[in-house]
Amino acid sequence: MKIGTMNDLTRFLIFAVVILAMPVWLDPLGGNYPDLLQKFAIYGIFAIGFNILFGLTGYLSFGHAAFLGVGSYAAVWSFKLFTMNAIPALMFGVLFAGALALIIGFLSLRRSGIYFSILTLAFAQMSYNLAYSVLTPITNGETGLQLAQSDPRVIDNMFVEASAGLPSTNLFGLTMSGYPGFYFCAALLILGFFISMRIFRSPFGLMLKGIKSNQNRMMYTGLNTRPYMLTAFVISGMYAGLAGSLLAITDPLAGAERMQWTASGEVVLMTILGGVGTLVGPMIGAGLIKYFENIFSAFNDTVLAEMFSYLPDALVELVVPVVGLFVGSGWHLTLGLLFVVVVIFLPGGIVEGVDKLVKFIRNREKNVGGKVTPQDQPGE
Amino acid sequence: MNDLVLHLDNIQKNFGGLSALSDVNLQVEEGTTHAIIGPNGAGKSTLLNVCIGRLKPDAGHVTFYGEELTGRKPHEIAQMGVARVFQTPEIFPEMSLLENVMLPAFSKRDGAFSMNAHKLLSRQGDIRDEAEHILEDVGLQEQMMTEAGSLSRGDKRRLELGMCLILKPRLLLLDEPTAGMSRHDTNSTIDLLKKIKSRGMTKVIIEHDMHVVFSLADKVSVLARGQIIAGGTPEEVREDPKVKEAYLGGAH
Amino acid sequence: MDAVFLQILNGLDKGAAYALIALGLTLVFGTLGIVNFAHGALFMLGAFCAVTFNKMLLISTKILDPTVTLFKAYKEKPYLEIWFPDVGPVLVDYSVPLSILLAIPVMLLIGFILERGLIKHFYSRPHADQILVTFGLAIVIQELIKAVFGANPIPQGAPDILAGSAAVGSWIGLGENVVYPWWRLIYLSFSGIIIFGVFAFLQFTTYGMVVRAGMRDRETVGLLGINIQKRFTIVFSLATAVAGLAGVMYTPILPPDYHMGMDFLVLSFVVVVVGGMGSLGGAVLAGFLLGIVQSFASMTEVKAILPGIDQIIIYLVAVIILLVLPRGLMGRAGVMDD
Amino acid sequence: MTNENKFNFSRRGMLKAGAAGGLLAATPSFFMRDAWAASDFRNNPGNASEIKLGFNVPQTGPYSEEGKDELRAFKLAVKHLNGEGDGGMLNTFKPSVLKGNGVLGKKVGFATGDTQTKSDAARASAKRLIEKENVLMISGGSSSGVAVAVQSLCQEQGVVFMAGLTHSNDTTGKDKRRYGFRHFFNAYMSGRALGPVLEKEYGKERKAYHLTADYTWGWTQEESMKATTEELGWQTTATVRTPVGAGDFSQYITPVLNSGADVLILNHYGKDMINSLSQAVQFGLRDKQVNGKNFEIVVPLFSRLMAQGAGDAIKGILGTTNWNWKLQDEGSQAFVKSFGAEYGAPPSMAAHTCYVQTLLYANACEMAGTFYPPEVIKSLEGFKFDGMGNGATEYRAEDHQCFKDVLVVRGNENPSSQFDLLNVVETTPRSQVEYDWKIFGGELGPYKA
Repeated sequence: MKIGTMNDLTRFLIFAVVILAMPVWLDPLGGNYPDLLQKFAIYGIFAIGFNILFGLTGYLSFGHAAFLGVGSYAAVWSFKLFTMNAIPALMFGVLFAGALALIIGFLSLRRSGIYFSILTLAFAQMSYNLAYSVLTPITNGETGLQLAQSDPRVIDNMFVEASAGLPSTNLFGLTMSGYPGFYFCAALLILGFFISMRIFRSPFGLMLKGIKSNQNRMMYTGLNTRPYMLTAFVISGMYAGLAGSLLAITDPLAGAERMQWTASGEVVLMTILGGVGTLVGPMIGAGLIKYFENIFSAFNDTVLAEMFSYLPDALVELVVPVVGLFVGSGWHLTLGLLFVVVVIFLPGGIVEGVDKLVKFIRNREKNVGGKVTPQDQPGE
Repeated sequence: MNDLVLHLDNIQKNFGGLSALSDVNLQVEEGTTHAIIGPNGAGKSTLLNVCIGRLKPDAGHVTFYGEELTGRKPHEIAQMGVARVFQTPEIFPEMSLLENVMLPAFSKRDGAFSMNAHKLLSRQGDIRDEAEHILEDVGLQEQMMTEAGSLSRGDKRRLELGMCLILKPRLLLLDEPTAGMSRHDTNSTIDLLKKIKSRGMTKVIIEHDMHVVFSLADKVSVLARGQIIAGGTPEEVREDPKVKEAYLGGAH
Repeated sequence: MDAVFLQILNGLDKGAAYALIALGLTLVFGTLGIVNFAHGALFMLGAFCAVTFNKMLLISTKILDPTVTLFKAYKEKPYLEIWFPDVGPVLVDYSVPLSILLAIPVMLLIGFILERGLIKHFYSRPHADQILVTFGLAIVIQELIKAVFGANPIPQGAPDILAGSAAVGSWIGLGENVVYPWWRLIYLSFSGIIIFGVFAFLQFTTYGMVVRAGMRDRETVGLLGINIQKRFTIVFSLATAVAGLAGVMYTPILPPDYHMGMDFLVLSFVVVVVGGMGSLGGAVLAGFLLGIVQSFASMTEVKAILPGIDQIIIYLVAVIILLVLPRGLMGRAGVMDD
Repeated sequence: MTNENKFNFSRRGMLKAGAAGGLLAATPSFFMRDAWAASDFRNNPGNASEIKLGFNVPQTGPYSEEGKDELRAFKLAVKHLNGEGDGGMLNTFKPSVLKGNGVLGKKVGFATGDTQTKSDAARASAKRLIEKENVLMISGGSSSGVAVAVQSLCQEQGVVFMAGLTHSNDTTGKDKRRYGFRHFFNAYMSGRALGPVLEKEYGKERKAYHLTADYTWGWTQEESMKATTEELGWQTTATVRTPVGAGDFSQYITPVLNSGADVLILNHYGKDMINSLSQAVQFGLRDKQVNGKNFEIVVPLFSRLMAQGAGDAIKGILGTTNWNWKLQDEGSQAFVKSFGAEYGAPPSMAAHTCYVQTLLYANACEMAGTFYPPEVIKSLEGFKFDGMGNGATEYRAEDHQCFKDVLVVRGNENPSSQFDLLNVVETTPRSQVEYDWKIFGGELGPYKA
């Protein structure tokens, strides 16, 4: 079945099945453990939300990490003040991130292009720098906001007597670490994907695409672009807040570096790597980067030596240091090379690149006679 | 004067020290096709830009059905029912033709902003029918699913016209709708515009091609060096010695 | 008064660094339309030209420390100082300024290779692709440097006579506490010369004129039949060299490590955009402006009123400027604003 | 017991949810991993012949050299525990029940992770070690933020955390945890140890100006230094916070020139310290005379890698360190010997603390006769030992902080080799750096996670 013409329902079902079955198919790839699975789902949500803004309107925000961070802080505060239940934490995370997005978006969207990007970057960096230093009473600075034994947790304390240890986050009693946490994130990811798909397919999505394509025409067609963009910005900020609160739900700590520009840059890279404006691309990009970060960094010489133990010893001594350059402490190098290779060989990101490749091969098969279809000619 | 669609009242527009429009007065009546002709640099496009809110006049007023247009934002003016076909087609090149035409249809139905994210495009049957109908009107229904960016220049212009028509504007502004077209394409465009005219839509058209002007226009105004130097029916204008000097004769 | 004067000097010095990095970035950004996330890495490569040059001069014979038997501990004696006892130590002492001689050809070559081999294929690609490829490139460059030189900063000394401070205060009648490091004064002048040189190049040479025209309207210049491609290669190499030189001269102020480029990257983008896209003058102005503002915001007196203001001042000023002036200080319409 | 209460609570919830959702019911075994009975515990090796330890060190980012050295030490420790090599400190560590045949008869293996010196990344990497590699203990790291973050994770997960390089008072102060142990010294001890030396070298009449990295470690360092110096009779002219990673510190250094202060205390670490120190020297601070005295710079926390980065600027500067390879005691010599033979360079203080922590954990397991964390923790608490390079040392039971002598060092004016960067000026005895654990607050939490 051709990906491009796939029925949306089929696409959604395949997506849901693939996500829920991650523990199964990631097992041989060494990725089947709760934390990484959770991270896949969470950063998938982050990237899918980011794509609603960047992919549809073409507005490149370089400050989305601020919303991720605020989502986390709000969630941890909800644990500290009210209850360890995940639902209020989630709601607070989304709400606060949405409110911040409304403010930042309202100001930043007065500009477009690179000016917009730098405005969002500046807002996020301010949030990060303040969270790291002056706002320490709220954020606990470098260490990150954590739960404490002395937290009030008013709602929980009304029903259950406090235990000696720190309580864990839960969903009405179901502990949110480990696999249940993953399934919770996965369910929200699938929901997030569904909403994103509906937005892509809605008149609203069409308007956003129109903004990316030709703002002049939008204006002279009687459309007010600002509220559309602001809505898209807030929606994607809320996705980021959701992702942030899920980070806190699966692991109740909120660190300031979640708001740093590198974190904003990461989601930009995830989206571009997978394919800007494609539905599943950002998810793939997020998965790849998190996989590299967690799995490739874990290889050390001992592991490598074991992996290559089938080779003769002399060869092992040769191969291990060379491969070692690219894994373990060298995982950044592999990631950098991956970016370059993808962008060269799969322009438009992995999803679009693969799509184009498939089309290209099809066309070549079709056009053995050498006839070129009009679409193949360069457009410009 | 309800039948006065567009009224330009002593419009003045300067760029730096240069005066682009000075004391321009223009009245467009309902149901008519009003052509504005003039040599290059006469200020014709500036005039349209003032009408749609892209430029703000330095002095004077533009009213539309008696309502003030000056100072309004472009999207507000468009919502009031003024649509424009540009000299270089302003379309959505990455979208299919169908989407290009459906998008303005939503603007017409839902207004300048509508939070319609919960609806599905594929369920908007009425809008789609309407869009297909318009595409048929402009002769592009065959290519409905192709990307607009890959169209020929003439077809892009036609598409843009379709995008304006689906807005059912009370006033349609056309900036050289046939520039750069082959004779064949020009003729079919004239036919198309005649068809629209028969529906009673008011139009202001800027045109170089006199063949087009005389086949479409009810009224002609001649703009030269930022001023209206003559006006009237095509025949009157054709005979006007000032026009001959400034434009028809002088230019060649 | 003394304190204010010193902060102005600090601001100018910071500004010089920001402006110099932003200058190369805005050349590539404004002229070629490339969002170059590898620019910081090029700055870092320049710094490592100085490190390499220094290491080359310091190729040494190793005198083992006899008291340490568990592993090889040694003192180094550079061959240069053994073979040329007169000139050798002087060469080593002046290794940072001398390494400019190495940095210029090396950086031009790197610029040439990058442009021909990679960047030129991205002129007509979307910004997203440019970001991905240049970010990837930056990581690769960084990791290669880390593999060769390690992650720890490598100190580079200024020449001995310039290592201390100048008694600026006594020159102009301020207090004796008004001193400023010689090397920072040199950096400031050097930056001025480079900025002036780049402007002169663009203003007075035919290459420069074409480039300026290209910044306005690339298509037209292309239509004139001018080989714009060749000019672009030169612009990119020039930008690379400017970044590299900025890096070389900065080493005595900041011991270079593989990551220093990333630390400057975000800031240089902010500077370029606050200056306004496509405006060299704007970038330089913004660099100095932000440098000075940052210096003053760091003063204890200011921080007492607004705690933490020095943490965010650059971004705060950037936000205000961009909200008040739609295209930054001196930006032109139509360059990267859509 | 209140513990039981909590388990019942979540188990009841699990059953409910399991019955409700078919999807969830399909994978009940996964859930059970999170809960364990008293005899069972997180990553119980059971009958396996090998156990795994998790070494979570910065492999990328600014502290990756430190991380590399930590990893070297860990590998060496594992080797020695398994009876390979020359045994290193296994021969000098007393009282020790380690036999060089692994731990509790099981061979010791290890897995590694990259903290990136970010709390988030460090926790993610620690979770991988716990969830995927099934490690029994986690160690390493080179920043307090990371240590505190990973420590609290380990408490939740029921895995022992043997901190690497972390110097903030918080690690065993307000953020201490039952499952976390720190061998490294802290900011308070640095201050206490420096006090007498500062008095001897610079006298009682001094005015100090603090530049402090604007985050928790910096603040605790500043607080400790301020308390110490003010006790000596010094005045504090100003304490200025500087943003982390500022790079150029000139705007913070020039005010020092006019402040009338005659000592600059740099509460910076890593790259911040390298930059601020070398820039301060460039501004001629060390050549200055103020109030008729030589202007001095003090850097409370030193490491060899920082000394390398700062180059000549470090010469003559006073600071403290946890350990130095030039120490002549038997334990240090044994460690330097095997480390030097293995890697051709002396170990850093980060490497030392990581090596010692690994041996201490192994020994505690042997003593407890089980890997069951509460028992292991109990045998570590209050454990007194010697022969590990710092003289007689004690793991205080109340806050899991090691108490031992602290080294005051000075940047070597005339190094005899590339490793000879610091000279030990004084070994401040343990009694001088001890403090009441209550002053920093915090709570250890329960034995059973």
